[in-house]
Amino acid sequence: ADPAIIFDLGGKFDKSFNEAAFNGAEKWAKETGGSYKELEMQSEAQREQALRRLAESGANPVVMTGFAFGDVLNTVAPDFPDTKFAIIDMVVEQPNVKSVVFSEHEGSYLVGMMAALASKTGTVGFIGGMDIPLIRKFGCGYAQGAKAANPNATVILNMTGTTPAAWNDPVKGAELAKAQKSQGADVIYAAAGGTGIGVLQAAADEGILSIGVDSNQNHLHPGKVLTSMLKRVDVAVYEAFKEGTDLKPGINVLGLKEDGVGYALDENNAPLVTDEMKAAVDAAAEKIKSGELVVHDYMSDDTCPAANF
Amino acid sequence: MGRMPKWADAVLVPLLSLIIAFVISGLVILAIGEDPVEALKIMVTGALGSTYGWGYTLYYATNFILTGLAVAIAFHAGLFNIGGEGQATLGGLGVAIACLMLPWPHWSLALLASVVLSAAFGAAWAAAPAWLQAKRGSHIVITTIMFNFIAAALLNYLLVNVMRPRGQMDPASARFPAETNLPDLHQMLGWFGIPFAKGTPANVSLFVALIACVAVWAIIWRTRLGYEIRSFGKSEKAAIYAGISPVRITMYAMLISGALSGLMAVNTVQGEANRLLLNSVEGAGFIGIAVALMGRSHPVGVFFAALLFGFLYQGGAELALWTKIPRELITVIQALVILFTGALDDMVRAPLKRLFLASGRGGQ
Amino acid sequence: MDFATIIQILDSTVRLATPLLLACLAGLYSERSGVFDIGLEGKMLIAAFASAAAAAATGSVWLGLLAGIFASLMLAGLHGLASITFRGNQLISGVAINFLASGLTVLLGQKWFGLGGRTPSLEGAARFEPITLPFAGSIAPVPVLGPIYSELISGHSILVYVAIALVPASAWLLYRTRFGLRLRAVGENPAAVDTAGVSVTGIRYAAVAITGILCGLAGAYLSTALAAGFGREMTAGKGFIALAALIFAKWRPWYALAACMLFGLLEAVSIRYQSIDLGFVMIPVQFTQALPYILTVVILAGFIGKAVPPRAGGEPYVKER
Amino acid sequence: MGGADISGRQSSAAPFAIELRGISKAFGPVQANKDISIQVAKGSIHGIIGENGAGKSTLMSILYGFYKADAGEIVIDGKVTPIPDSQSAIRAGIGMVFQHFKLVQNFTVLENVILGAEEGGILARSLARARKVLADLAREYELDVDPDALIEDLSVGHQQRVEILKALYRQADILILDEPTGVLTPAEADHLFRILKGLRDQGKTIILITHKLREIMETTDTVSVMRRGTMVATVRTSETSPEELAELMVGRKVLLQVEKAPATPGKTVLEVENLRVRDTQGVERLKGINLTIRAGEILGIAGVAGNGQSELLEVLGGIARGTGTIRLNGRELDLTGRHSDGQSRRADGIAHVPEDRQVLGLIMDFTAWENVAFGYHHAPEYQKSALLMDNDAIRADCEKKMATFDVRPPIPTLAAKNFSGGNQQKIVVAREIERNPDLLLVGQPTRGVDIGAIEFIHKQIVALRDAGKAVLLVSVELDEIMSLADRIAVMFDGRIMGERLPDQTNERELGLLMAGVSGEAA
Ligand SMILES: Nc1ncnc2c1ncn2[C@@H]1O[C@H](COP(=O)(O)OP(=O)(O)OP(=O)(O)O)[C@@H](O)[C@H]1O
Ligand SMILES: Nc1ncnc2c1ncn2[C@@H]1O[C@H](COP(=O)(O)OP(=O)(O)OP(=O)(O)O)[C@@H](O)[C@H]1O
Ligand SMILES: [Mg+2]
Ligand SMILES: [Mg+2]
Repeated sequence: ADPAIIFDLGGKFDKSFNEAAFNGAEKWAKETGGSYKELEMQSEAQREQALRRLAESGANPVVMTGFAFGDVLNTVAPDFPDTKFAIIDMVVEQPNVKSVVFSEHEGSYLVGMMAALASKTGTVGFIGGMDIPLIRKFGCGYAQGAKAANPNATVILNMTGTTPAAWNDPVKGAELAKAQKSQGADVIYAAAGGTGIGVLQAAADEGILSIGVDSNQNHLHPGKVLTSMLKRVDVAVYEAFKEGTDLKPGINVLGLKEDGVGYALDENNAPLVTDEMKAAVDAAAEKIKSGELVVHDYMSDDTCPAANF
Repeated sequence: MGRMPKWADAVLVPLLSLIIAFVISGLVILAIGEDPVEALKIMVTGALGSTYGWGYTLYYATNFILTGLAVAIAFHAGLFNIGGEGQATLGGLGVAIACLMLPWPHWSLALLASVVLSAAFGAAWAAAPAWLQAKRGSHIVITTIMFNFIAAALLNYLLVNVMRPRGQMDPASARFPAETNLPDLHQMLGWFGIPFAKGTPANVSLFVALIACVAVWAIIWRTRLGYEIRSFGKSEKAAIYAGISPVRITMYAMLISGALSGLMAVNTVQGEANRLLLNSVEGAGFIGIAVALMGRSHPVGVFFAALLFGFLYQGGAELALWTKIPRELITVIQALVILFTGALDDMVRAPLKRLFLASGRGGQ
Repeated sequence: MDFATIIQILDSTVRLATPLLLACLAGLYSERSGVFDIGLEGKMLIAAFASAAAAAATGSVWLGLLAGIFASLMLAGLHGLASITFRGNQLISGVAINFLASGLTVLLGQKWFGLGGRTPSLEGAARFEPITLPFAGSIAPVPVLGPIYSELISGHSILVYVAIALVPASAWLLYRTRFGLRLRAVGENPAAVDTAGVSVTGIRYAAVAITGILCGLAGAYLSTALAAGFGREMTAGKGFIALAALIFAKWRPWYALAACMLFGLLEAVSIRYQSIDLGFVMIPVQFTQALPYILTVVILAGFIGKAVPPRAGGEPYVKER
Repeated sequence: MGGADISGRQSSAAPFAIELRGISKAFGPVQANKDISIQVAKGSIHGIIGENGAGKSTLMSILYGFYKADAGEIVIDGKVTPIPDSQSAIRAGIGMVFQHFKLVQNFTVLENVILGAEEGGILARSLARARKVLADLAREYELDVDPDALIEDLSVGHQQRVEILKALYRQADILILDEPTGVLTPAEADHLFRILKGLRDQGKTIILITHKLREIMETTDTVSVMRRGTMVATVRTSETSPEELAELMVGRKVLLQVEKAPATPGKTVLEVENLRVRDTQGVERLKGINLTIRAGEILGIAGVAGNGQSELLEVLGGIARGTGTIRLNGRELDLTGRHSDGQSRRADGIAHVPEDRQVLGLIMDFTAWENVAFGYHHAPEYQKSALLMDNDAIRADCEKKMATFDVRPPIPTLAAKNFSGGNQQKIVVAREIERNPDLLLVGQPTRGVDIGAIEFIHKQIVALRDAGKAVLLVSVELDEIMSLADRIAVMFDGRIMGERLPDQTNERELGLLMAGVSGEAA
């Protein structure tokens, strides 16, 4: 049976999360020559519909991106015991479901360090899409990293909006970036979907640095994006597709250790990342991998030691 | 007689307009390199070809009936309520409170409570713009738009900081107890031995919407309040002459309108999601404007317009599910349907009128 | 709040107010002629898309601008056709145009660029760059006036200056010219214009066309000056805010400037100050984000009297019923 | 048929200023004009009369290019001149003053005058020229208005002058006036006719539509009569009489004089003491009104429009608020509180035929039967239950009222806007009079209504009085007041200038009172 993937409401070309998933699926298709089925959500009520229809059509495994599927999957999965499901960003405890969650706080910690190290002003910024727990998790990790690299660092945390438009408002993203710059920030991390495009653009226009998210966004403005916090959704999807019907159920936490998150280094940002920075960040990464350093996960207790939400 | 018969105006004109809209939609599909006939087939079978499809079509239609009625009744009072989004958002809050507040023994009681609370919350959210319009002359179009944004912010705050169970990732409320889950059409029709697809979201709220249709019809055309609302909507000056208080009518019309918008949440929040999500309204408040306008603000018209939009929503979903056609095609089709049936209808009506007039003369 | 911060907030205000101002003036022409237009949002959106797409394809922002204006004009023409020629419901037509733009932009964008409705990022000549006014550099060190001139007044894209220049220009056109007289008359009492031997249809189409052009400017500004490319739904409700500003401004050009600046300022402030820590209580970000809207309502209720729209607004002109 | 060989003051050899040949026009199924032909001589005043809905306005709108005729041709000065739009009409030297003025309310007089006749793209020049021309015209024809005043601040009389000025500014040789005196005071009307005669004497041609036979007799040279879309006759004014014209118009004999028995007033029904009212701008419009009306009596309020009559009706009818005391049958009425609205007034036994039937008295989009319940929708006989109205009962009642009041067509489901002005008025009058109120307020009951309907409405008002009810009649038509009222009070500037008995006064005395010259001086 062909595998299938369902993208969340942002759409598969969101330049970050869903697009990473799409890239993973494409990579699998290219490598194996196989074909897969794909769907994009357009409304909340369709989640269940999409899941059921795909499962009924024989697709196996069915991969979905985004925590919002969790609830529905819980009710659908038992109805299709022979179908394997994989869900990204959420834990669903069912015998035929593989749950893939990322330790975004760890990746964000690393880019937070890098931001603080690259900053000349000692002020770094974070722009989230909407004030929801997942985004706070990003922001909290980032703030911890920045404070670790420079205890005196100031971290400005902003959210774009409260309506779904918040994920797709590059203009507001740009304006927020400019506002943060005027408050002294010279490195800004965007975790805001399509809004982030505007953040990166404004940072490039204003001559400050930005940090991309989910996919490697360094190429968007070569020499002006400090790095990107990689969340290997592509790998997760690729792996799930590759495992095929033999998909192993259970919870999969992908952190630094599992190479599930990380930071991007390529020819586009090589001139920006000094050896000292790289050394410091890599050292922290090692400590995290070894468990010597524990980055606080906002979602574990809804608090953040390094930032106020 | 050389006059266009009523049925032609009520049925023939919209039908022809609809056909034009679909033909142009077909051209758009051709233009993006897909097969329009195939697309139409998928839409029709997907939305109407099975009880499964109907289950979704009716689910969406339920939302649109309620928001359409909300806009319609405000229109009758000469008020343009663009605030359906916000009122439905607040209605969702009402539903969530109703369902989480008490351990309801049976869904019917829970339904009663959520109907009351969602309507009350929706009405409350409409009350402020209504009062400002009536007393301060603040333009209701602006204030209701503003209240949409404010509602979104309020809900965002409540879901993230107050109602979200600790440790849950979603900005959503806790799941409602199973006792509050509303029976869907599969269950309900099952009681009468009628088979209906399982797992579709259409639920008992559909009947709430139908009752609302009848109630709105009765209010507008059979009660004194409705008479006063219509009078006020046609002429404020004349209404005052007749002793109808503008403040009172503005308030009542908007309260009813807000309550109807709020009721929509029973369908989405309690009937479908079983918890309060950040964006459960999903633009239905705006679709309600189109539905009301297309339905000429008459409950029967609203019902059919809502059904049409339900069909477009579900058919479009199927299209996106099974073809490479982007989901935005549906938005374009909706736009064309609204345009041709709602704004360009005279393009069809005028020649038709002439035709009838000519045939009437010829026949004499 | 120090002086530099004030300048920065005002600078942000100007940027944020510009698309509102262009759209608001756009709406002003149409509505002054008696054609209500809730399709400003859609026209802006399609212009934003067309100008970004054309700029990406040709590398010239000016061609992009033309394309944006053209696309917006097409929708304006459609609105004119529905509400002037076919005497349709202007609200419905506006709603339909918003839907149409929202769907078409993504549909075409996906077909052409395959980026999910987004256009490629624009660079260099495909974007409007900020203009540095003469002496901006040399005046900058002068206290107070220096920053005001070099940071606040200088350094915006050409469209910002165009938008601001359009305010006096519109006021002049509206109140000092024959066209303006007829335009205002047709929105108040089309029968008066008709019986004076002037074509109501002609004037209304002209007004609607101006609306199209200005919405084109607004959209182009969004995607080629403020941002560097189009993203789906990138107007994010600005058309509706512009409409609110128009009502706020009582359909007058100078008031429109003030109203749009006010909305821009409210947004700039809410962007600048997100969560406010009052020590004993933390004002949540959602509150500051809702603040511009709350303040709008408060101002509307408290300070602005009843806004009387053009008397013939919203009604198609029919002489034979 | 029309088109008789009549040529007014000029010899029949000269070309006619206007000749219409075989004009037809249908609005959907309504045939408003059927094969109409008339000829109007240059330099004459030509009257057109006819019942409501006879097609007069339609015909003139065609001549002015506002409507397009289905068939027929227009000949101006002997040349066939197609007039597809108003622009062509203006070019052909035609000017029209519509029944409902075509003025932009929030523009100045100057702006209204130059609209459509501007010179060049910039206004300043046109305005300067117009100012000069207006000054000249004002001198020449006694047509002075403040060129910088806003139209909405002008009285209707002045607004009409603006309309005439508009036409003259465009150098019209032919001037059409559609019911110009419907809203004018007698003095204003006299003034208008002086102007019209002056214009005629300068060689201009004037077409005058009116329902008032007196005006026809006094002003016109020739007169055409229309009935149901056709032209039934054209006669020389000097060779006809009002009675003949009335009969031509309606197709039967019409009583032009009100027949009524002497009043037998009973106990006092309405007492008004020191009544004061301010408008929304805070200007005092009623400055201490005192009056009483007794049962079986009609009190007529005469006065130039805008001297507080409207406010008086509004306050009594529960539309406006005021201070002072109003007692109805000895009981004091609420003037400011919850019981000062129209509903309470109706419950108290006051019925109100408002001055403006189209704006206040009717909902034009409602059907006739819905309008029959308007204001009385709380009446017990219209209710089916505590919640629901009894629409069948209202419809039945409507049919009954339409029959008694001879409303045509007697179709309860027809929208109010589709009735002619006279029949609209009958619906309002039927609704209010049939309530059998203790006090009936009537404002301008016959404005724009044809003589057949006037006769009928007057009869109804007198009948109500004879049934022992009190009537407050406000009218700017002195004729109407003189013939209907049992007592006349004249209002000026928010005050009652004096009271007279109709048989002990005359138009001159009343006219002086109306102009604010107090009783003693007069
Ligand atoms: N715009 C219109 N659409 C449809 N029917 C119309 C229109 N104008 C007039 N009519 C109808 O045409 C007929 C003639 O109307 P018109 O206004 O010419 O009458 P009129 O003689 O001027 O009456 P009045 O004395 O009341 O002014 C009437 O039956 C009227 O209802
Ligand atoms: N059959 C019809 N269909 C649509 N509209 C109509 C019809 N008949 C009349 N009307 C409208 O109703 C109006 C009233 O008709 P009519 O011209 O007879 O009265 P009127 O004389 O203009 O009123 P007034 O008494 O104020 O002078 C007309 O101006 C016309 O616009
Ligand atoms: Mg007439
Ligand atoms: Mg008339």
